[in-house]
Amino acid sequence: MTTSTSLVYLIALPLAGAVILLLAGRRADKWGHLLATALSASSFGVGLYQLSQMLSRPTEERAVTQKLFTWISVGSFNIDAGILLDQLSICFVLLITGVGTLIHIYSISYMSHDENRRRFFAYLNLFIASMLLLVLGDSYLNLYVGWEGVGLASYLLIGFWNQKPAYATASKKAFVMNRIGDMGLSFAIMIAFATLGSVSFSGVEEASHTASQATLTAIGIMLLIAAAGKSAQFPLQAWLGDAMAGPTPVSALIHAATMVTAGVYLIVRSHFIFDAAPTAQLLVVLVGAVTLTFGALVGTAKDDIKKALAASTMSQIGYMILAAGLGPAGYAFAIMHLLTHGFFKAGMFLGAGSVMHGMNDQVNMRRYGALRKFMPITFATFGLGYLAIIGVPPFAGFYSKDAIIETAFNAGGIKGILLGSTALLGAAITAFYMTRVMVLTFTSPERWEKDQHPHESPWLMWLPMAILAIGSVSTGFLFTRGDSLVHWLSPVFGEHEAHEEHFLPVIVVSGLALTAVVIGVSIALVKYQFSDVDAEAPQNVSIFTRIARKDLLQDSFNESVFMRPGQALTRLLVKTDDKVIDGTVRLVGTTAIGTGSALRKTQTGFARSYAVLILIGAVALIAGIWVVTQ
Amino acid sequence: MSPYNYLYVAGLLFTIGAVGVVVRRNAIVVFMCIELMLNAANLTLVTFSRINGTLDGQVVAFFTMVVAACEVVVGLAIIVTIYRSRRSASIDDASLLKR
Amino acid sequence: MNALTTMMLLPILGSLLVAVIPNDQVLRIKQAALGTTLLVAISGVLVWMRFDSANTSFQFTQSVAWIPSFGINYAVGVDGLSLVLILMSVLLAPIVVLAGWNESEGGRWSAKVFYILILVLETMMIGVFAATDVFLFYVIFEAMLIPVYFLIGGYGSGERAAAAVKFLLYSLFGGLLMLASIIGLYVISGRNGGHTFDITKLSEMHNYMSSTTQNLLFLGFFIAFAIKAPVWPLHTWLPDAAASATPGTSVLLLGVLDKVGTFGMIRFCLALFPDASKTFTPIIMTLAVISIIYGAFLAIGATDIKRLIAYTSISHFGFITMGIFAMTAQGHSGATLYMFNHGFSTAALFLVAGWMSARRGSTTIADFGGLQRVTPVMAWSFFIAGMSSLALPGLSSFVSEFLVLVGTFTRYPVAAIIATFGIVLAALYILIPVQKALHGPTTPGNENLPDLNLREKIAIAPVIAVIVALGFYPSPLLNVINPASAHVLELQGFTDPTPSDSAGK
Amino acid sequence: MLEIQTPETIMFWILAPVAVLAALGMLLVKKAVHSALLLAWVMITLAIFYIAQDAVFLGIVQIVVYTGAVMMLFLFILMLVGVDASDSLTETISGLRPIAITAAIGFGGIFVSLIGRATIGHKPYGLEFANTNGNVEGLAQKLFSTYVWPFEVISALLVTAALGAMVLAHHQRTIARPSQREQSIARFRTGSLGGAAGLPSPGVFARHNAVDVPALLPDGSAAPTSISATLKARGDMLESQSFELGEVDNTVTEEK
Repeated sequence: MTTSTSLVYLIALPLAGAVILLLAGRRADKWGHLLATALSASSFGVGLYQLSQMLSRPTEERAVTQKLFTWISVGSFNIDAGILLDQLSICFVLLITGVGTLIHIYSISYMSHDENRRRFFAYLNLFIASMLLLVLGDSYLNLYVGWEGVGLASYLLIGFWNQKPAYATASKKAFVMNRIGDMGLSFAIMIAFATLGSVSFSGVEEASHTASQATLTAIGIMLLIAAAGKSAQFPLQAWLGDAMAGPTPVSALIHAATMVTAGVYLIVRSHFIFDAAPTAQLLVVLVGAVTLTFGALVGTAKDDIKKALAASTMSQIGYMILAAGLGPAGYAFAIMHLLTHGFFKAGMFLGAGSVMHGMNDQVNMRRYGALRKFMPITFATFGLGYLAIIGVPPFAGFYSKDAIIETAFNAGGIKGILLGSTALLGAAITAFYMTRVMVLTFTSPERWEKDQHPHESPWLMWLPMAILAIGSVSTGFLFTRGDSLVHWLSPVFGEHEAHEEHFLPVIVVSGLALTAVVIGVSIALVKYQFSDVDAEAPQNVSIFTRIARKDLLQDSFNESVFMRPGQALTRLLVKTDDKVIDGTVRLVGTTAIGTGSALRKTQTGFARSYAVLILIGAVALIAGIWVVTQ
Repeated sequence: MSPYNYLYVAGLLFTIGAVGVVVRRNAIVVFMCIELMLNAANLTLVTFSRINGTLDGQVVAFFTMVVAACEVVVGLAIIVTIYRSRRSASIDDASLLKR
Repeated sequence: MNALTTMMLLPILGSLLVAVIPNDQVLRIKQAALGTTLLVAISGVLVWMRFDSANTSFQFTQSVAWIPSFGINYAVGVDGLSLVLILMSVLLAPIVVLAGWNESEGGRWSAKVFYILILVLETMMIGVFAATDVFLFYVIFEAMLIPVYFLIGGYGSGERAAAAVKFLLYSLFGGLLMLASIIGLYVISGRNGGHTFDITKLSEMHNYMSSTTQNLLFLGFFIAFAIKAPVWPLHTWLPDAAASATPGTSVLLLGVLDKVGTFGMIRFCLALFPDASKTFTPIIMTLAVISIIYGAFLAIGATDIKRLIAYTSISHFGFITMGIFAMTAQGHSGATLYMFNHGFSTAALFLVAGWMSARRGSTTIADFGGLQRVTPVMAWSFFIAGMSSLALPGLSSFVSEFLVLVGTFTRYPVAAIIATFGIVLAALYILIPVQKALHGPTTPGNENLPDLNLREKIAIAPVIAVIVALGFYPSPLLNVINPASAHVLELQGFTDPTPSDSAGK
Repeated sequence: MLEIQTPETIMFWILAPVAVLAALGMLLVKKAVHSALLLAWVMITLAIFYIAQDAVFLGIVQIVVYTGAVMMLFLFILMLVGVDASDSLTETISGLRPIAITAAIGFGGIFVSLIGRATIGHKPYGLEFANTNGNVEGLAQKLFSTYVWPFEVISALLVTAALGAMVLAHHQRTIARPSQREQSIARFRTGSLGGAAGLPSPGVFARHNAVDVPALLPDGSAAPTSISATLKARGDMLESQSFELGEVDNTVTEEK
């Protein structure tokens, strides 16, 4: 394995930025955002340099490692602070630093009126550093550090405007639900160490060849829980919608492009476990399929543009998880969809931010309309992202999503048909709700208040959007040309025999997918473009719409099943502690005092009553003698 | 008749004295009851001296008398002191031990 | 002169110095106390640097006959375990003095008495960890109660007298049981090779005991330490004491004194009664797991910031106890490191909570709100301390907590799994007060609270620095701890379970 | 071997019940002075018992010390405290008396039955041998040889007790004793001429000492016959209304 000494800069640069900005305080207000952006960009530069180095080496020597120091070493539990940069990581590194830098640039303008902009950039840098640590760690424990680090950054950024109690609650909710996922990761690491004796990727991979099915299934399920927590997959999806409380660039970077895809990374990275544990793999597929439908359904009912996009993110990650669960055939497509999604979803979120910027932070799409005229650049970039996500050829989403649908059909048997159909249905719903977003925002008649003056955003904001739009257009084509990404990643996953027999011919699948898209788009156009839309959400809607608006009752479920019983248990325990446990302790005290005051009553102070006691004592004494001498 | 009969008398006198100590409130009467008990004890000593044929019992009885005399002197002095300050010879009035 | 004895003498000399300074020169008194504790801290670091971590026997030993007719010696010495705890104690002491610069005000007695008590306590903190004579340990163990009793009862707030008495009675009860066990050990040692209180010699006595004897003697020690630690259900003194004491006292109480309990479990329960330890392990593991979950739930339900921190400590002590009785290298080293880290993260939490309540005049969480906007540095300090308490990776507690969990899992998977749920509860019990006190709109009464002043910043900075530094690079401590805990396990006859599914099978 | 002669038996059976009855009476009579007299009788009885049991010396000492000295002391103190005050025999501490009597009966019962069961291991010897040189000589032999040390200690105790009693009974004056002149001035200062004449002698109802003031009847009214006929005839009789009990200032000034 090749070693390098410069990998650490990838993480160290943004981390230094975060530390400097946080420690410098108000002194850094003037230049903090510039420093942060520069550091993020330089990290991207290091990434590009590493890519070029990697390309210059033969395929089997492309992975690089760097051991910084021994982190934890106790008995047989030895963890180095080590960095592993291979073909999989470099994709993420470039996505994170690239999109991250663009979003830094965007935020310079977007956050310019916020007095705490420096703090915001510090958090962004902290996030970039943590995310890089996540994808660059060479063991599950190193990954875990980044894993919780991004959770922290996400918490800080969702709660950036925590003076609003609802936002503070949203950030807490995100952190706690992420922690449930983290618990899964902890379990996975513990099981791996107890059964396989190692927690590094290479060590686990090596041991997994001889490990028992049960062990690997257990680890796989735990990793899936971790992935579900971080990637907002069913059943730990509830936090993502509320996470939109954060500033929009955060939603674009963390809750669309990078952090939420960490679950996909984890599953793909642990391919050696899932490959050998079909049960776990099946669960992955199921979670992916359920979530992609779930997210899509929620997306159809949301009027908040960011929440609609968040639901869409959930759904798209569902696709990725689905692909990741399909085994060697799907890993590369999962990553491909992840990358293309990173571009078009980030672009669309930035577009949403731009719209909000022009509309005085209005997020309700029913109060938008006809913004095409006022924000042409936003419209264009958002539109390109839109075309990409619904899968119109030759935009990026078409390639990546089609590949997933195809792989799903190819999974074989009933499973394949079911998964393929679900994916197709998801594509149709995606087309519907994305068209709805598009139409409501840009093309339908205007429904905003007269005092609003929609305007295009400054160039610092639209430039990143434009770059991302280019990515949305081109990446799909680039990645699939000659299966470049698949080949690039193949050393990581190992060569696998290509599926020669297709369940359906590729062209048929594409045709089906396009048909689904057309159906979805048409329904949406009929419903929103060619008929009037109320500025207020109509209340006399079907029960299904109402349930969808409530995120398919996810919060009610969590509240009634976990939160309220938990609160009741807490109250019960607090009472128990006071009344029962401390009560027992106090009882000892009160018994002592009570006994004392009861005995004190015999001490009347009357000499005669003492005399009686002496007399009784004497009686007892001679009675004793009487008995003994009997 | 056996000399043990003296012991029975002594036992009865002692018991009567003990009851007197408890039931009477006049400190002087209480003191008299104590004297009665001491005398009962002396009677047993003298009787046992006779039964055992040695004079040691009588010597001890003699000592008891001396001690009893001392006790009476001091005790009555205390009663006088209490009476002087409280105008009462009832021992129930001197119940300050309680506090 | 022996390094440890010197370290123990220094605070005594310091307290004499404080004693001769006139009562009205309060600043001089404080400076003298701070100077002494700093000096001790420096000597502690020097001892740490000169410590030979490869050597598993006691180092810096000194033994002077004290009561020869009973075989009692003044005997001190350190191994990796006690060194780490002494280091923690002496590092925390100057921070406590500096952070609680004004804590002695509002007390029943003068500032002079306060600092004399603190300095005397420091001597005892060093002595209790350094003692290698069981009797000496016992004497210091009990004597420590006295300064703490007066610190709580004399300088605390609220129901300070009641809390101090509760603390004292609980501890004395445990101490009594331990004394009985110590006498039992002494008698047994007399029958087998001569009366002694030497820990090394006593650790061979278990060969001569029946299992019943061993179990009973073990229980005497364990209950004493379980009260100190505190393990559920012997914990109720802690919230009262911590809520009533001054923040500095609370730091010493939770950070150092309670560690005597977990330290004693390793040093005495395990080393002296290996068979009994094994017998009782299932029960103790259960209690530890209950402590973890129970403490966490009570922390979630707490409305008083100081009580909340006390309850989180109960949860953390559950982790430490679990790690100790897991009998694996990871569990042991993790537990020892946990003791150190807990000292610092609780110190940070308590000090900041103390400053918060001193500024606001209330310890009720609901009285705060939006502090992040008013007092950013204070809020950040609290936040980082809280993150350390919930074991965020990258901060010191994570390393130890994860080691404990991993170490426990290899031998007792069920306990580890239940305990891991504690990390979700930890997120709740930290984030709820963070949300209520630091986030949200600034509530009336908080608008003009001053942020940390320079002195307070200087006090909190090293604590946070240690928390962060050890999170990324715990090796300096682990290198010291590992041989010691391996030595204990070796004496116990335990080897780590081999990976059940490893390639080598 | 002890042979008890008939006279002793007769003496015993007469005196023992009388002693027990006297002791019981001491318990039950209301007046302390009666108790004291009954106790004196019990003690004399015991002295006779001693002498009957060949303890001549003790018998004499019993009479001299107890009946002579101790009982006199009691009577002195009774005089001091109030000789004719009679005690109320109702119990004030509830439940005390039943408990005390039950305990005492139990005590006496077990005690007597214990004596009944007791065995000394030999027949009673009698003191003929011990008293060969005379009872007093025999006692002296013991007292100044075997028991000399207790004897000395006891003597020390006796001296200490005597001193202690003196200390206790000694009343320290806190103010100088008022002279007769001062007392007289104080009487006039009270503002009442009636008071100035001094207090009436004991046992008299009169509130005034002057001859021209009528004495008061038990109902508080004036008794005209108490005035000399001469004074009455001269008309020197004071109006007695102001001395009737209802009118009189009856606060008692305590003599210090």
